[in-house]
Amino acid sequence: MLGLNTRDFKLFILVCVLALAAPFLLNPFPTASALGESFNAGYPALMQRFVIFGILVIGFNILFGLTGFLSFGHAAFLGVGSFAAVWMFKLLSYNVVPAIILSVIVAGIFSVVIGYVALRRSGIYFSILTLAFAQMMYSIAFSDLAGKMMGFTLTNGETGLQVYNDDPQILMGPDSPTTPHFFGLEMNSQFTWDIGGWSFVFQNGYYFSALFLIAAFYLSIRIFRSPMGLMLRAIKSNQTRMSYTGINTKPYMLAAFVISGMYAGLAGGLLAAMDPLTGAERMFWTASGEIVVMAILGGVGTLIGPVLGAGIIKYLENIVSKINDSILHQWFAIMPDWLDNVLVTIIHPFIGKGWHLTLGLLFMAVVIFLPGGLVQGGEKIGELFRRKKTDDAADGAKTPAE
Amino acid sequence: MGILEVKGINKRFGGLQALGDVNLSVAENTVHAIIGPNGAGKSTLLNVLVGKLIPDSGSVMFDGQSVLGRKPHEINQMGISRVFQTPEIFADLSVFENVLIPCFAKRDGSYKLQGIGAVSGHGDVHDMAEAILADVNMLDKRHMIASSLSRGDKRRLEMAMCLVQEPKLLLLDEPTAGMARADTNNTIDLLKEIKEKRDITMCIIEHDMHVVFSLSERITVLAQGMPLVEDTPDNIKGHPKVREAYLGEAQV
Amino acid sequence: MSKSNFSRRGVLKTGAIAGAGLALPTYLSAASHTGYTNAPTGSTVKFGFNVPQTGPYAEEGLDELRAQELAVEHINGMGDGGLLNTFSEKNLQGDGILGKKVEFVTGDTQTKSDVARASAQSMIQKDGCVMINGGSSSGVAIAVQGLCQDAGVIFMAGLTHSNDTTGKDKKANGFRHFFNGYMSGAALGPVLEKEYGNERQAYHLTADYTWGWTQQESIAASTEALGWTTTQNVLTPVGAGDFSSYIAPILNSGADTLILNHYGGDMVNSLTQAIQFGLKDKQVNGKDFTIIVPLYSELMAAGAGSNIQGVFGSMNWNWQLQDAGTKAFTKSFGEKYGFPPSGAAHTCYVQTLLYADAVTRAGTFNPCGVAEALEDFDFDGMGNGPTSYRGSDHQCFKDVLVMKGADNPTNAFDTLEIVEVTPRAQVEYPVDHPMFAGGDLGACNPGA
Amino acid sequence: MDAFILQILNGLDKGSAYALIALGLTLIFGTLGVVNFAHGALFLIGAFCAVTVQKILGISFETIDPTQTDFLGNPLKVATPYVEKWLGTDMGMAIQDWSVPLAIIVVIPVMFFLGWVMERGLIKHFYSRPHADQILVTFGLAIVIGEIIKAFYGANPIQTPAPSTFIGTVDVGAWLGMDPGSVAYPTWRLVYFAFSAVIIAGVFAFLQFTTFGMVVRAGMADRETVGLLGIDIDKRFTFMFGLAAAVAGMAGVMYTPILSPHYNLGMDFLVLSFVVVVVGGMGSLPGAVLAGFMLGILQSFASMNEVKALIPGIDQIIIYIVAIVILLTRPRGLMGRKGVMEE
Repeated sequence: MLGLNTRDFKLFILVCVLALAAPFLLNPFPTASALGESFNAGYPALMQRFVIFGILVIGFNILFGLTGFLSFGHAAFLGVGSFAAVWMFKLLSYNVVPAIILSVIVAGIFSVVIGYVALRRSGIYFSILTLAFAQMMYSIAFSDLAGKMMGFTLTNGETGLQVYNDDPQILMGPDSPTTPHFFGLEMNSQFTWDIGGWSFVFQNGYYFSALFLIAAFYLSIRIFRSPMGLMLRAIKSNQTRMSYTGINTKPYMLAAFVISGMYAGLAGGLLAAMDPLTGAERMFWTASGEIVVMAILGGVGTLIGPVLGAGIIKYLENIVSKINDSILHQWFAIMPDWLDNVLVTIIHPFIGKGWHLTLGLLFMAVVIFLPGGLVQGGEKIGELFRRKKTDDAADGAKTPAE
Repeated sequence: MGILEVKGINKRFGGLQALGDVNLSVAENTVHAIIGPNGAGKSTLLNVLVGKLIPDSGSVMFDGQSVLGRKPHEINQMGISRVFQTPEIFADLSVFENVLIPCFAKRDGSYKLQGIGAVSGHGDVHDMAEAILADVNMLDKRHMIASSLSRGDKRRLEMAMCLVQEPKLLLLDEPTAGMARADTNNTIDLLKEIKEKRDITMCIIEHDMHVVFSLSERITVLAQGMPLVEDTPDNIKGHPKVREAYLGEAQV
Repeated sequence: MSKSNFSRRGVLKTGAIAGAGLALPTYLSAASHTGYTNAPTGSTVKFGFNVPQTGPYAEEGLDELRAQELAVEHINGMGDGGLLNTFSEKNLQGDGILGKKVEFVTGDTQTKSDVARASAQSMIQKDGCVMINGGSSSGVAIAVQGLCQDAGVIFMAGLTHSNDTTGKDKKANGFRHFFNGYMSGAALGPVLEKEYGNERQAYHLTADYTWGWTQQESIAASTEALGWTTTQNVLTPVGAGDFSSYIAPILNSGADTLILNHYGGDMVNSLTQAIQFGLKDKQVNGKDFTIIVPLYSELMAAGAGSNIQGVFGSMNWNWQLQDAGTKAFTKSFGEKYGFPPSGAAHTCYVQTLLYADAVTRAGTFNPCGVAEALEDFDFDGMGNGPTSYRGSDHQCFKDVLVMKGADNPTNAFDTLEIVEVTPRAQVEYPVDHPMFAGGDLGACNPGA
Repeated sequence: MDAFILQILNGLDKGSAYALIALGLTLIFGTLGVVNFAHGALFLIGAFCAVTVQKILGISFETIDPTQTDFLGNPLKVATPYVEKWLGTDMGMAIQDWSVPLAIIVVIPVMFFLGWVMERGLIKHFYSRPHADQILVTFGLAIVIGEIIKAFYGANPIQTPAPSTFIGTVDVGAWLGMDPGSVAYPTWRLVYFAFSAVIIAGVFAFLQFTTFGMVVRAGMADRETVGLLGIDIDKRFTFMFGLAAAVAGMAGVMYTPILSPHYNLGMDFLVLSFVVVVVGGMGSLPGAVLAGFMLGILQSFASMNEVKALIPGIDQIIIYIVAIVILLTRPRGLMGRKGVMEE
């Protein structure tokens, strides 16, 4: 169906369901309960980030997962995408369509140039080249060096670029919305459904991004299964044989790099469309590192892994970092005082301001024990169950990594 | 005029003369062996032929066109395929996918950024790949991951990947290195079969004289980067210079 | 390792508040037609304390958090009441705000705009906060201020010193209690003139981002007005670590004064390194070489150690002031945490109280009502002397402190000494001052 | 002229810091074939060894002085370090003053031990894994180490001054026969430079002239062959890891008076040290040293006002420009070997 085989189709449907039903799935606990206050993640801003970073990492996975080329500067494309989108808001109007189109195009142009140069080297030399380009772009944006050279504000430095009331906005009519919108459909307007102790929020912006995620995911399956996907995996497997098979690997690599850069640009454009402000820090090397971490955590080279990885990191960043000691004390309030204090003391370093520690440990554990990421972990658990059920160990050949 | 004409090739690595004034002419549709003791420059010569190394001087003409200065993939597209000493295959991919790639290369040239159509949508390529797998009796292993194949099967897979491109010239770098006698004989049979079935020129580098004499129609002997003799197998067998070069190396 | 010594009583109280929250869900969204975002319907109201808990300003952020927790305690009637006792307005009775107990959520900005906005969004969308308070960088403050404007909640800016926050990036829903670069310049000017005369050659090292630029502009303007010459302004990358290659050229540049427009770790490093290069012991143009750090903070002073001795700078507030408000706050904070509060802590504490007071005066949590109550609001007793929030740009006007690194500090907390309390009149500026030009406050946005 | 000499000095000084960090990194890569993203964290641990020594020497007991009051008006508690009580005030203060050099003695065994633990406990299991995995697991380790340090010492930079003997400047200009005072350079930075030079020379001499070093070098070139000779190369490589950790740690200790250490220091140096190593050529010791000095000097010159006037902001991006240019013109860095880290 849709040109996918059954297995891929199932996966695609799963992602569609996850994306569309996220407001329910991410709000499992009643809103006002202690668990709900701590662990519910179904509010628009975070759901948007889940899908937008999902798109970003899906794109990154097309490069790293298929070809094995580890780009340490991918956040730069996210950044230029955002800057392009905000400039569209400033110059034209708050309509997101030109903004997103331009962000993809600009990220594409940057990735053609950087990819063309960086792909002349491989291995760690490629990684360092991408890192160097990205850090350069970060510095230029952070101190607005390009703007200074040209005599106007291009990135607005560390403060970040945002829309001011006196910006041209030439397509802006008198009744045009003053927040990002899709032909009048405002991104930040929402509908809340209160039922029982739950309240579910359905926001235009989230669903707009979710549709992009679904499209991006579909496209990524098609690329994985296409002859080009095959070629890219072959490049990862054996470059020597590739060239002695008469195949010029450069165009394939560049195509993968540019596609993945454009995915990042799309993600950047969407970020700006959800929240019309952008800054240079989006391009800092640690942001690129975070993309790598997301991909690895979920499972590199798998289809669904990137979405999972992005979700987990964003969840940790936004949920675990907000848990503080008084919340812990509430949880353990039924326990004796001493036990309460002991437990809180033990957990304390890993929550709130210590969420980086949790992330670091989780990440190490995944790299050490599950090189295939959480997807591999899921497969292992799934296998265990299947064994128990059917006791049919002789499964024969495993299907190749997807 | 042979299909491959090598004239006056020189290659130095620092102070070492790896190839000195090498001439070689391989006639179309023959099997030509290049032999010589270790360090004779056989591998260097092969690397020059496939574009991995650029010689300091000399010319390499294939099918009337110069090979020099072209990238390996361009040389392959001219019709030269190479089999390596340790099989170079796509270890992470399935056997079938391994064969698909040269099929695409054959059909689409150096590169063609395909749309997002599924691989299975390309029926012609599919059939081509299935046919060659059937040819080398590996159809039943099509779903296996290449790295899990036996050494012999890896060799056959690599051979299949080269043959499916229907090269005019097949370069074989010690195709039986490290093989047991039985496997070696199988390989000889396989190569003979290939030769019988299609119009193909082969150029073999080989240590195993049993293989060389079973297959080749002409032999070039290299020693210390210089071409020593070129002749038919029968004449090479008793040649005193060859004996001298191989002293202690191998029984001739 | 921070210890967690939570008393049973405290837990029960919080538990009770949480229990009260259960009865009536406070989670409301913009679409609920209450007239404004997150209108509290239950017996509680939620504040969002958005401070850096990781990254370079984490310590500052944690101090802000302490102060904010203290403010909530005081508003809810726990503790000794702190500044509520000295505040010139007496609307807050220690029973919460408009009869609602105050709860709060905390978030980590990491001193990154994106993260700060994500955290603020979560506070607004998930936790239902009506007000966001805190922060430790101008870039972040401007980013979050814009967000709060769009979302329809009040933003109290925390530590932000850039002119832009209430200049070209000012927003109707945002207020700033902290002073700014212009005020630092205006306050330092006369003191510098008195100490160092009218003929100085000043060499600026400036952090290459928005805050650095505006502070440098402000300081250069005010020192040039004294007759000083600005010989050179060198922009340095943020987080450079080793500033030696920027400091070395100063030695023979003919300058006799170094002005470090750096903050946080950059300031600690550049000051330490400048002193290692022997700048302080130098004689140039027949004068002793001088270093000036226009913006001081306690944590920077602690990081720079003895290097700050004799170095002039400015501050928004310091615990060593002798007015009743300062004393009350220092006592209240000091007894709870065991050390005196930082200026950042004071700002965040005062902002929380001022917001609470504005709500009671307005009789509503509606940001438009609150903003109106805060605009052109005059008050006293909060440690800064008579203070006013200007309605036209939402900048707070009050006395500014000129500080000097103490020559003989007796303990870890009095490494800075107050040289002069610059009266408010001297640091005031018209709303259309060129350094603050280009912005548009806009109209207040209640959200829904 | 004096400005020029000052920038050369700065460049050498910066370069020696870069070279010293990069040296350990490339040593680990060259011997063990492991890309260690936690190397910056080793530098960080070293720096915090100095902080810890300073803290330990400052452990105090409190006496109440009723004549003074603290900020709350209560009687002041006066803290006196135990070393001052036990060894007398002068001696005690002198020891505290020398805490950074003392930390060097502490840091060597500590770092050797930590390096040994890290290699045996974690890195060992990653020899056969892809380089990407090595990068990732050590990156995770770097995060964890940084966070642990933050949990103990907070996020604020901690002042760790050099001994008072080394505070102040040396008149380098006078040595060169220029006007006195025209080129004054901080004493501690000269100490740091000399220290780096000694350590770098020591490592080279160790590898060049000892049997142990020869075996290691042989192992770097061809691990299997050396293994076949019946030499337990693994043990030696573990030792090399400890050595690299100790070098990083000593670099960290000596750097603390120049840069007040904070928990993120490791990450700040990580990118830079990788650029240095890659520009020098992965696994090449002389390459790392050469690249370190080259980048240090170039960065110093790029920071000069005259240069910045021509190209604003060049000082912020020079390192990356150099890295890109070098990698494009010399595919394997300045002195890299072929086939290393290119898969």
